[in-house]
Amino acid sequence: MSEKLTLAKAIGSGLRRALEDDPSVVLLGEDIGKLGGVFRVTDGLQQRFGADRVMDTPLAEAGILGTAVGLAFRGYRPVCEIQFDGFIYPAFDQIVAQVAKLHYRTGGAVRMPITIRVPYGGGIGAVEHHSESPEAYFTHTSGLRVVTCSTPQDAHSMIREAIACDDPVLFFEPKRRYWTAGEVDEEFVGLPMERARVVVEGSDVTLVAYGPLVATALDVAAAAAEDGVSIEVIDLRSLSPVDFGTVEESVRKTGRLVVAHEAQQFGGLGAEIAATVTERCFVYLEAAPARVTGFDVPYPPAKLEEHFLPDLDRILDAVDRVMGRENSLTGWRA
Amino acid sequence: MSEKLTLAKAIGSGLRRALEDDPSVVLLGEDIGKLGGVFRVTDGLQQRFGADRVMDTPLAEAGILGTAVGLAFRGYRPVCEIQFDGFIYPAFDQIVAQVAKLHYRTGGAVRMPITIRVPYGGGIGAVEHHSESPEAYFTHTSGLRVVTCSTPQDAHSMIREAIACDDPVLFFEPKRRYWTAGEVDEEFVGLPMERARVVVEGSDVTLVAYGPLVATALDVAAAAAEDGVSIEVIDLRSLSPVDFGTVEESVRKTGRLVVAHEAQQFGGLGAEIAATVTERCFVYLEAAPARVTGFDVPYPPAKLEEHFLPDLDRILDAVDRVMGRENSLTGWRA
Amino acid sequence: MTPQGVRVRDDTFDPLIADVSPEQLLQLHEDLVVVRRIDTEATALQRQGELGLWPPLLGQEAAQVGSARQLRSDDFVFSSYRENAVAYCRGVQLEDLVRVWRGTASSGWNPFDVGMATPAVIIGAQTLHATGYALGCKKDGVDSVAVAYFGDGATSQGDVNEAMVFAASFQVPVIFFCQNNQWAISEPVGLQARRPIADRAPGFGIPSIRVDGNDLLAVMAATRSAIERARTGGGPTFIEAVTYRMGPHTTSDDPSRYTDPAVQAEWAAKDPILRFEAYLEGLGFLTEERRAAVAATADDVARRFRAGCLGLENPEPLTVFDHVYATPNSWLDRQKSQYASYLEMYGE
Amino acid sequence: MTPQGVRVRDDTFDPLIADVSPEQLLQLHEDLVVVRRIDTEATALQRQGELGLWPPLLGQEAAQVGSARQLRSDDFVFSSYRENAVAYCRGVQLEDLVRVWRGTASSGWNPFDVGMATPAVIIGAQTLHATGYALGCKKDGVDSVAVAYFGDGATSQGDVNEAMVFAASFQVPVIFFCQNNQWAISEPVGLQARRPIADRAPGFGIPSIRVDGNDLLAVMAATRSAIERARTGGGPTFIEAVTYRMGPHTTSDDPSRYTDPAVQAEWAAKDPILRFEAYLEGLGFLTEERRAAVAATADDVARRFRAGCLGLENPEPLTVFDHVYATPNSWLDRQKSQYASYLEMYGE
Ligand SMILES: Cc1ncc(C[n+]2csc(CCOP(=O)(O)OP(=O)(O)O)c2C)c(N)n1
Ligand SMILES: Cc1ncc(C[n+]2csc(CCOP(=O)(O)OP(=O)(O)O)c2C)c(N)n1
Ligand SMILES: [Mg+2]
Ligand SMILES: [Mg+2]
Repeated sequence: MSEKLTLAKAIGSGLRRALEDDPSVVLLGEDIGKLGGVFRVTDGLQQRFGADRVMDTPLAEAGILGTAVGLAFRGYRPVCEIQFDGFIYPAFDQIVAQVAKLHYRTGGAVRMPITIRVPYGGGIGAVEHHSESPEAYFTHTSGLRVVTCSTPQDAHSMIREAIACDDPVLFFEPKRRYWTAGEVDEEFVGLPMERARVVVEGSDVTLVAYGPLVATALDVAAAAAEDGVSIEVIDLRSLSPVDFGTVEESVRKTGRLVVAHEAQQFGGLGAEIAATVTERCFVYLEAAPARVTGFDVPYPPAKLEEHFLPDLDRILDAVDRVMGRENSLTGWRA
Repeated sequence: MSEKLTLAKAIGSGLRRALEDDPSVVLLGEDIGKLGGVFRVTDGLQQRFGADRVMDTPLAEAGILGTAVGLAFRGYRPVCEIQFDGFIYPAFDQIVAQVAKLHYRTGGAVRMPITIRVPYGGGIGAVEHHSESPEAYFTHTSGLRVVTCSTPQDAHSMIREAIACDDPVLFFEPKRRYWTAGEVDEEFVGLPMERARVVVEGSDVTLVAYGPLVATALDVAAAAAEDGVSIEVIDLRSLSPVDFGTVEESVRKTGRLVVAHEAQQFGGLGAEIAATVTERCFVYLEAAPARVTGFDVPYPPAKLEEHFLPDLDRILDAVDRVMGRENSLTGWRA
Repeated sequence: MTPQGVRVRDDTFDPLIADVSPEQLLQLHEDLVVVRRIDTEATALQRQGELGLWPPLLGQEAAQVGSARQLRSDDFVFSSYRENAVAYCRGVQLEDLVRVWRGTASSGWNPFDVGMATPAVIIGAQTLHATGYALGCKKDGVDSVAVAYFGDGATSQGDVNEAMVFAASFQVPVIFFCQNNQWAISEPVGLQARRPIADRAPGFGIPSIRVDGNDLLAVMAATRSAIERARTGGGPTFIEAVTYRMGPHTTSDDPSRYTDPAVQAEWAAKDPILRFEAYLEGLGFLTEERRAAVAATADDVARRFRAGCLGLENPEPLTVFDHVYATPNSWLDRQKSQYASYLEMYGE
Repeated sequence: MTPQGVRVRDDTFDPLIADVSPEQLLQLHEDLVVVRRIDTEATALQRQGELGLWPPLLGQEAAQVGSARQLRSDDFVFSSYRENAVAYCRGVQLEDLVRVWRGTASSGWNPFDVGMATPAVIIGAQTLHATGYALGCKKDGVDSVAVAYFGDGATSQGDVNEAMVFAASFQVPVIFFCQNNQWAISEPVGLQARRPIADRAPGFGIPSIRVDGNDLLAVMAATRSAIERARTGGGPTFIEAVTYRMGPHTTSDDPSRYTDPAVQAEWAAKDPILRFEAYLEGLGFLTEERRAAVAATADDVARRFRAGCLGLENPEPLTVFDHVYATPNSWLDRQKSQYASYLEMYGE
């Protein structure tokens, strides 16, 4: 029943199932047909389902999303691929002013079951605009759902759930984990898309991560354990809404929170998580929540990305901070 | 020397001064010429400086911003008007991927002294897309500066400072305060654009607001004073960077923070302020910082906007919350 | 048709409207008069503080009625804010025309009830929606068409040009109906385009027609030819209806700042209703009785329109949270529940 | 010029290049050979892991050299990522061509040193920048021109169409130079446009030229005519240079998935360099010695190019914070200082 797949192929198989299960599902994007997408996620799908259901579009992202809106009006469930994170901005107006708002605007009459697939994040040595983490623009936009995944099984299950969802969903694919392999069972019914997952249990610090940094968070937990610190790792999965129930329960237990993401810090999702957890768990907190994020600079050239990206050491340093141990800010003066 | 002006006219006079003082300043926008803009902010400027310096453009926001980038390459200081907040999204790519990044991308060789004027916020009974508060999209974007104003004097001084700044600046104009009148002295040298202002001193609660809600915050302080609560009101002015020095100093004194903005809550600027203040002032906090914001819904139709917008009562309710007094959440169960 | 209401022969377009009967002509005349009356009434309602805003269509009645009346109920319209005559022709209820402008709702009607989407305020965005809808029609193998209405100013937007790219590439049954009313708020069309707007589409591989938008019959003929092409698999068509915005951009606008009275007068002489009436009179169809009956109908519509408008109820506070999502959302549900408790405490 | 290198008479364009001397022709030939050599070397460097990525221009040498060599140093180029031959012609240093692809910097060169902006990766965005720059030239009263380079795929983007709207409206001295290399990654040009791309511009009020992009002299002539118009206040011109991407989209691409070997072979026969060499040989200009000298030059350039590439230094860690703002920024300065303390603690 289950099969070992890379995360990329697990999304591909999820798309295949969605196309099989529902004739109203159509795929739109640049180079998703014959080429199978620049990451080959849609490999073989056009051959199998025809150019009518897996459509190469002209090179224009607003065009792709705007066309998807019209298709949704006509009862379709479009799945749009944005080739790389940094190319989503030309479609920004169609996403935030149209896709996100049409259900509200029409008093619930018109549904926008549009899935927007976005390979995102850095760490692959790419050139500019190919390593961005723009999720906070969309989590701040009412009317959208935003999810991401960190394992092949989630990738498969969640893309299907996203497509089946009657709301628009931004589906962020952690591109540097595309080649991570794992067991995928097409029939497996796991956590609903909106729910966060406690990946490792722990008692000292709650470490919240998502997408590409979940793997890093697991390394952190292992390293900290050797150091006598017990970390509970939460894979957020849904970025909007955030499953605060799960996060709160953990923080009430640990009293300490570290949030990690690749996106820039100022106004990133980490701020919302820290703020909300502080609001709801204030009396339980032993220390201020700490954030480990990309710096507030444009994504840098490849030879500098190791400095931009949160890694094991930087997260451990934040763990030390919330634990009140010596850390890089101990002696630091503003 | 000083003159009583509305906030809108104070911006207009700031634009006039900028055009007078620097021949490289040009104004671009829809209907800014003969019409003087839909809010008449640029009234009379085309007549005075010619259609060459105050240019009506074709109806395309990406076009306006992209053209401004080219003008900046050629040494100009373009000031772009976006007619209403909700019309900035078609220009999003040019703003976040080009304007914000070009200085970084070119290793500092090319400056982008572009000012983007955006009438923003609700409370004027307008139709859809005419009442948005999109500042968080831009404060999360590295490379941009974001400011707003709440008084005619600031409006005048800050627009001039924004135009003179060598970085790109989003200049958010609180449109429902356009008709607020106040003294404006063209020669007055006040706080630098990046600095927040303590508008009212107080000892119990720090209330941070900006743009249209500063006036509301002053009402809150007055009402709370009658109730025996002393509120320190901070007008943030700069939204990126935030003058945390001023905010921290206040919170260290009061131990309590309330942040108010019209923008939606999830991932709004309030989250960043709450998170950063918590990080830096944790031991001083008597209560978790509270946020009073627009709800996480698209901006609603006019007859519902009073419910969407934070007002005196909702902010007072949050003050009660951080003061540990009875408030609307006292009996509430999730 | 000349401004004096004399028909000019046209061998291409005449056959397309040869079947229009006198009754139909009179019905169209009634439409023109009624939509103008609605428009005037709405402006009055705005002046009286009953509407927040209104975008008058004065002068564009023939372009809107002439095109919209050619559509079937299974066709779908994606319009901008000024197409209130189109909405009327699609069967939108009178009070539904003003919900948005009174601020009681973000949408006046259920799009599926009338085959017309909630008007788009973001200029040009709807042209892509029409293209996508038409793509859906093509996939479904039906002969319904999608129509995008937009203005001359909109043609400068990237979205509108991308819509033409997609429509041409996919060869979908969409009609781009541009009302060139000479203005985008205060900007004359010459600022947007140095060539006639209809010249733009052929370069994208889309046939175009430039038609006198104040000539009801010409608009009908042009629309019918485009519909015919779309229904029979011929792909998109672009129509430029040359007309004139005789009123302000909206009730908030002050056109005296930028218009030339002489030009206004010129266009007043080309009023689409007067012209159509002259034509009908020339044919002897438009009697005094008919005129009186139409006027009475228009008055009646205006009365019901006003009453409907004034009768619109304000939405309940908590509905501010409704329909953001089609499925439950934990974050928003909590926010709603907290606001409910707030309203309870403060006694609203 | 035919693919066999035989010149075809053209009364419009011939006079525009009548003054080109044999020495100039030979210099252009050297350019073609050198830029191809750089391109091949870069591909090799990528294969050897020295570059992260490289977008080959194989097949587009004539389009790029033929156009770029007509510009003055006070003109300004806004290009996409594939215009490395243009950059070479503008005087970009060899190692500067690969800083971006090696990942040591976001920009290879200072745009003001060579009159060429940092290439844009967001498809089409640069066409608006060129338009704005040209507007600045017009304001300044100089006769410099701006040139936007972009591909066939880019023509579908809203930005490119808006650039045409603005350029036409403001009548600025910009040249839209589209290299139609038949592909946008795996998508054939027919998906973007059903008509020749050059047909698009006239509808915007912009004269256009469709030129054989593999014919160096034809490209030169077309570019010169556009420059002439721009310098003399005649406004924008659109040039479609019809060429072919003979290699992969980038070194990451696998064109075997979507290209037809027969078509590839057809275009190989139209190789712009072979053709130009045949022409020069027909004139007796291209001797064996000259060929050998050019080959030696190319080898030398390649050697220096490789050495320059390998010699590029990695940036210092803290430079990740530099040049985000032109003026001090309290938030970022603090972040930098904290990271400095972090690096210190962990001994980097
Ligand atoms: C993206 C966007 N930019 C600006 C506006 C503000 N605006 C509203 S109507 C209008 C003019 C539209 O002109 P046109 O397309 O000719 O339509 P008309 O009003 O003449 O019917 C403008 C600039 C908007 N609604 N959307
Ligand atoms: C806005 C945007 N969308 C998508 C991409 C991904 N992408 C890079 S190159 C390319 C094809 C470009 O084709 P064309 O314009 O013909 O130029 P060519 O590569 O042929 O030189 C695409 C889709 C991008 N860089 N920018
Ligand atoms: Mg118009
Ligand atoms: Mg190409």
